[in-house]
Amino acid sequence: MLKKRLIGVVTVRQGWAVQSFGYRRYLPLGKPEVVVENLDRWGADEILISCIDRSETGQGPDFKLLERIAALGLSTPVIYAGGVRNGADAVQAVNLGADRIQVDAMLWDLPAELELLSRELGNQALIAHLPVSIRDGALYWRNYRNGEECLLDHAALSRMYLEWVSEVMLTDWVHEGTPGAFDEAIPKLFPLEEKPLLLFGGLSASAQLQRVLSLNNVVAAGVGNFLHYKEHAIQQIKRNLVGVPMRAAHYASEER
Amino acid sequence: MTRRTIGIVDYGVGNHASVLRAFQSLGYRCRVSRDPSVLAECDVLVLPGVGAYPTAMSALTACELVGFLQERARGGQPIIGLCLGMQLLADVSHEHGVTAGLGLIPGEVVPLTTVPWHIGWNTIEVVNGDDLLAPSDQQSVYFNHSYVFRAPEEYQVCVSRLDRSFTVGVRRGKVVGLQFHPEKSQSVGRVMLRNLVEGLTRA
Amino acid sequence: MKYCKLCLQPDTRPNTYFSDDGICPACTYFAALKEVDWLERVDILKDIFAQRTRKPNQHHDCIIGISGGKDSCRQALWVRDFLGVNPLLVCLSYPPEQVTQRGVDNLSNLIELGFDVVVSAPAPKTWRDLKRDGFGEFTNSFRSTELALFSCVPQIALRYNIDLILWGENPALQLGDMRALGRNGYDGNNLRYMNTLMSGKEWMLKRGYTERELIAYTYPGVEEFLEANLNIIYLGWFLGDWSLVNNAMYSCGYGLEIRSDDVSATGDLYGVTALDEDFTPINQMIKYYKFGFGRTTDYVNEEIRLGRISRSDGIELVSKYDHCCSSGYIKNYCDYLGISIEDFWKQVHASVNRELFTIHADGRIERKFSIGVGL
Amino acid sequence: MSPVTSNQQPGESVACKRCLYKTDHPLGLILDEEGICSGCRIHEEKDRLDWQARWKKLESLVAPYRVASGKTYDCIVPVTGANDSYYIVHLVKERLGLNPLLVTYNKYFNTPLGIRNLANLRIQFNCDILIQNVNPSSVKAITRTTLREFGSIYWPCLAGQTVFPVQTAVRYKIPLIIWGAHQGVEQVGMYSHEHEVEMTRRYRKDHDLMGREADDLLSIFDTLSEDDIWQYRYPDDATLDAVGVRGIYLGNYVRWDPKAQHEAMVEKHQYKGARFARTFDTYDHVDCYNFMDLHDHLKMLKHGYSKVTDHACREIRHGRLTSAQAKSLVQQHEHQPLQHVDKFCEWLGVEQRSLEFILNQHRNPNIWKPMGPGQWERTVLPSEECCNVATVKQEIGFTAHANLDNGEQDRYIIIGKGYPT
Repeated sequence: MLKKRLIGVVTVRQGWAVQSFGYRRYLPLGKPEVVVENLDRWGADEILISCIDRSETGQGPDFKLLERIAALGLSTPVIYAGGVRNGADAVQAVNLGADRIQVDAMLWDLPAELELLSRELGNQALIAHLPVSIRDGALYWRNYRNGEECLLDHAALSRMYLEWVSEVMLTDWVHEGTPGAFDEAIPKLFPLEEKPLLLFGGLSASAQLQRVLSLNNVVAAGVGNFLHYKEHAIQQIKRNLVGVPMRAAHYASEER
Repeated sequence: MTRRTIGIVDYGVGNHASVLRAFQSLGYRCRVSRDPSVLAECDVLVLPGVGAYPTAMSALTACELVGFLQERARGGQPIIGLCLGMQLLADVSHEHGVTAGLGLIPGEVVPLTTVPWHIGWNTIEVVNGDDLLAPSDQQSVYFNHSYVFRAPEEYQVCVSRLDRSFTVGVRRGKVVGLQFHPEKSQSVGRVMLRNLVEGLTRA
Repeated sequence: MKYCKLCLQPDTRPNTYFSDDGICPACTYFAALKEVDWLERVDILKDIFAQRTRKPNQHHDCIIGISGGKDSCRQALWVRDFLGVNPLLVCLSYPPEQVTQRGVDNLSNLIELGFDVVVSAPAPKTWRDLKRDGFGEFTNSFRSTELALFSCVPQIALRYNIDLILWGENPALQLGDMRALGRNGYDGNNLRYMNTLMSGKEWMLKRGYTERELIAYTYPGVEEFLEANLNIIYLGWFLGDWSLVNNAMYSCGYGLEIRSDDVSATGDLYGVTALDEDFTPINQMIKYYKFGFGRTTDYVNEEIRLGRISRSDGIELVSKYDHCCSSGYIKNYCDYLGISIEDFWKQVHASVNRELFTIHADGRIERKFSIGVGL
Repeated sequence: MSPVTSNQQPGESVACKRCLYKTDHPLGLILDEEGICSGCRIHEEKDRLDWQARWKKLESLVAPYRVASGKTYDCIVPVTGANDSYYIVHLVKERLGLNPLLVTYNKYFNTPLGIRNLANLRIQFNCDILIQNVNPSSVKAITRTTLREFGSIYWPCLAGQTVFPVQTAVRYKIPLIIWGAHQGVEQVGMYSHEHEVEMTRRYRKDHDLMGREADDLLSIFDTLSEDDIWQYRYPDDATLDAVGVRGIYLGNYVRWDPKAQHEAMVEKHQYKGARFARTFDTYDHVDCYNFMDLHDHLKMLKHGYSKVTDHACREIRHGRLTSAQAKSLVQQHEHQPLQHVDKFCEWLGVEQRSLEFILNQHRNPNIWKPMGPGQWERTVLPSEECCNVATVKQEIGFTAHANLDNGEQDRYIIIGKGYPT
């Protein structure tokens, strides 16, 4: 049967893999390709490489990083996010080894482009990313570049051409980096019931992950900072995720 | 020790990088090419593929590879189609209108019925007792597609299941098609690719 | 007390049984060596290694227990450069207070000859306390340290997942400790029954040491050996020219540094044994007062068997040096154990074999037996 | 914590306003909006966290690892003849009451003082120790490759000392490894103390080993073989999981202050420090002829700063140096001439000018401008500082008790006696 997915999220800033806290404070981690290679060995179901400063600086996707990662010959599906402005960017990122593309800034700047991306890559390859927070019981969508927020109702959603994407990632940006702080009301408040959701931001403990992954419209959960505090962090989470259909923890044994 | 050579068909669409690295990490010599003479010398041909069916078929035609691939298949050359590459083996596809495929394995490509796409890790069940895929029965592999290859029962080698089962693996002689991404299915995928190449190239 | 007819080995060594015609086991063994087809024996060893397959990510083919002295240097070089296998050398090193500069230099020399070496060194204070208690109880401060020495190699072999240990000489054959005799000449698995190991660590536990202090003094059980299919093989059985002097000559050619004192200080004829510490002369002297033979006898016996000196010349050397041990070494030994010279001699006198020696009022110990003749 | 960070362009290196580090620090450094770096911010936790409570946490963490039967050791403690080893064993044995197996990887660049300190450590704390000596031909073969490929003479030392304890944990089935402070936390505030980060293979490859594990050194163009590097391979995940290996850092549970700790160990357990030409710190690296010499020079070539800057930043953060005093100490020490290159050349079997040729291929172009054959100049010259270095050193009070050669012959020691003194 189809499994729920545990995604290893690698936040990249100025070429460095970093820990991110509430979209505003960062701590240095290391080289993205070494972090990604490690998540591949740990058996993450997918790896999301999220370059958070590409759109702000208008540099487009970090193709060099994708090339360095492809050269590692890893065999875990990779989602690339960061600076994808148009169809050409998306196709080139896929050619360089990304399996799926996630967009955020494009939803504000050029949402119609999603139709072209879908025609090129198929909407199963596309994910929309919405940083959200809850105020007075409602979801607010944040433009991380300028801090602007708008109510995430059907009107706002209709302007995003989400019919061309297969999945939506909701990030509880306020609680990002705070262990166990993800606001579990977020997936329940999202207006499009049947859109498969990926959740991120403050998800750390297995019990909490188990609860959100048991919601039927939630297909994946992303973990970022908390994967870097212990060895075999992915496997430890999987081991404790009882009752969730997920690939079992895998401990590689290199028979040389 | 002569290492097997894998010819990855380059028709300008799809993720060569990952497929190339996967076979290289298994120790195989690889060629990424659209030149029939180069591809003809390879032990196994691989059709990668991410993206839209019509774009892929027009690219194959433009590179004059359609006839070449059909002739090689008739001649018994092992061919492995991955994801979109599998669908290209079919007679026809209904993605974005109707497009003729390579016709190497009977069947047509149609959209998934009950759900719009099949994304993520799912178990496969090997059917018709296929010897090469048997060791991978009941293992989880990575899917990322919204169309499916509906093939006659005798050409199905493995199926997967959402609310009901559908074909995710076809084979006719030495031509094999897999709907999922073994190059992105970690150790399970590596074992499967090795079994396929070794099995298909055994005399 | 009787002497072997051929050499100067008295029958007082534990677990030693002379033949009916009065020949010691070592001479009997040595005599039998003449007919040995050494090439055939080496082939046995080559086959043993040929059948071995390396475990994944394990590039060592066997373990050799070493101290950095004459035997280890020779064995390591022969195993690597003649047999062409890659040994891991394992060394139990004395604590900083006891090891000599020569000892650490010889170990460094062995490493520089290109060997992988794991050095295990037990906790210095526990080591010294056990030596003091061993001296107090058995007039033998080496009982604990020998147990650590013999335990260290199989302990590491089991943990490093290497199932073949190469050891120097078979104490049963070359030194006559019969109970260590294995199934065939080179099988070492009965090593555990050797006199030194028989006492185990029970006496230490009885004196109040706890298990956690005695990890380094725990010889692995038979079950551990069997479960890991761990085997011990004596290289001495394969090396036809194995001898104290020969091994020293091989190793000196590769940089071995030998003792700078002379036989009158240690009873060590050529100064090629006990290179890594200076308490052995004391232990050999005490062995002489307990069993009537010391370090000089060991040398002389070999020289006699090899026909390099006559039995009568041997008698002169033994009577002149077998009891020798410089007062300076005794002083260092007492300082190390934290006992006075008087306590030292009181303890030694209590262990002197009164059948073999008389102790005069002034403390002088005089031999009752005559070397080579006995009582 | 203060709000969003300042927005400097990638590649351009900006200095922290409090300490001397810049954003091109090899471990990564991030400045906040007030221009204060992540290292200084995390250091503030040392004066904010409740260290009594954190010590209790440590006690409960190690409790399940105590071996009641005493049949094996409670934990593994990596040690050397310097680098906080005394204080670590003091905490593990004297304060936590654990029965550790000490382990050390022989770096072969040992000073007599380092040999003495390690021998004295074993006596003072009465611990068993296991010492790994990899055959020197493999070590030199690796050193030639790492020196050529990425300008490091220290890769084997770093790889050996970070993997031998883990291999020993697996072989001896002793799951708990106890390290001192986490270098990433101490230097650049990579983690908060409250993250209680543990040992990972990823951190080792990424930072300790400059992105290259043992197998990454092999190439079909080089003669380095698997037989040379296999002893530096990390145990695989299945083995680590089967034994339950886990490495913790005391620095997450104890307010880490190397200078104070060393002074306590000098007083209580006769640790000995020594003077260095290239730093004012007399404690951290007395066990190695190269760390504060040729290795430090390479650090300057590749990263544009040397170890004295690490020591200076540490002392600024502990409030024992002002920024100006720190800068003047750095300027006085960082370009002092090397004193032990001849030993390294003899050890590796290379000529000095030939070695310099290799080193110069690894100068960081962002930092060193070629001025002609064999001449380079730093692109960014630090501003001149005017503090009186002598008085500063007098005040901060790092003491030395012996020379590196400890009165013996001045040479690398492979295995030493180290007693008495």
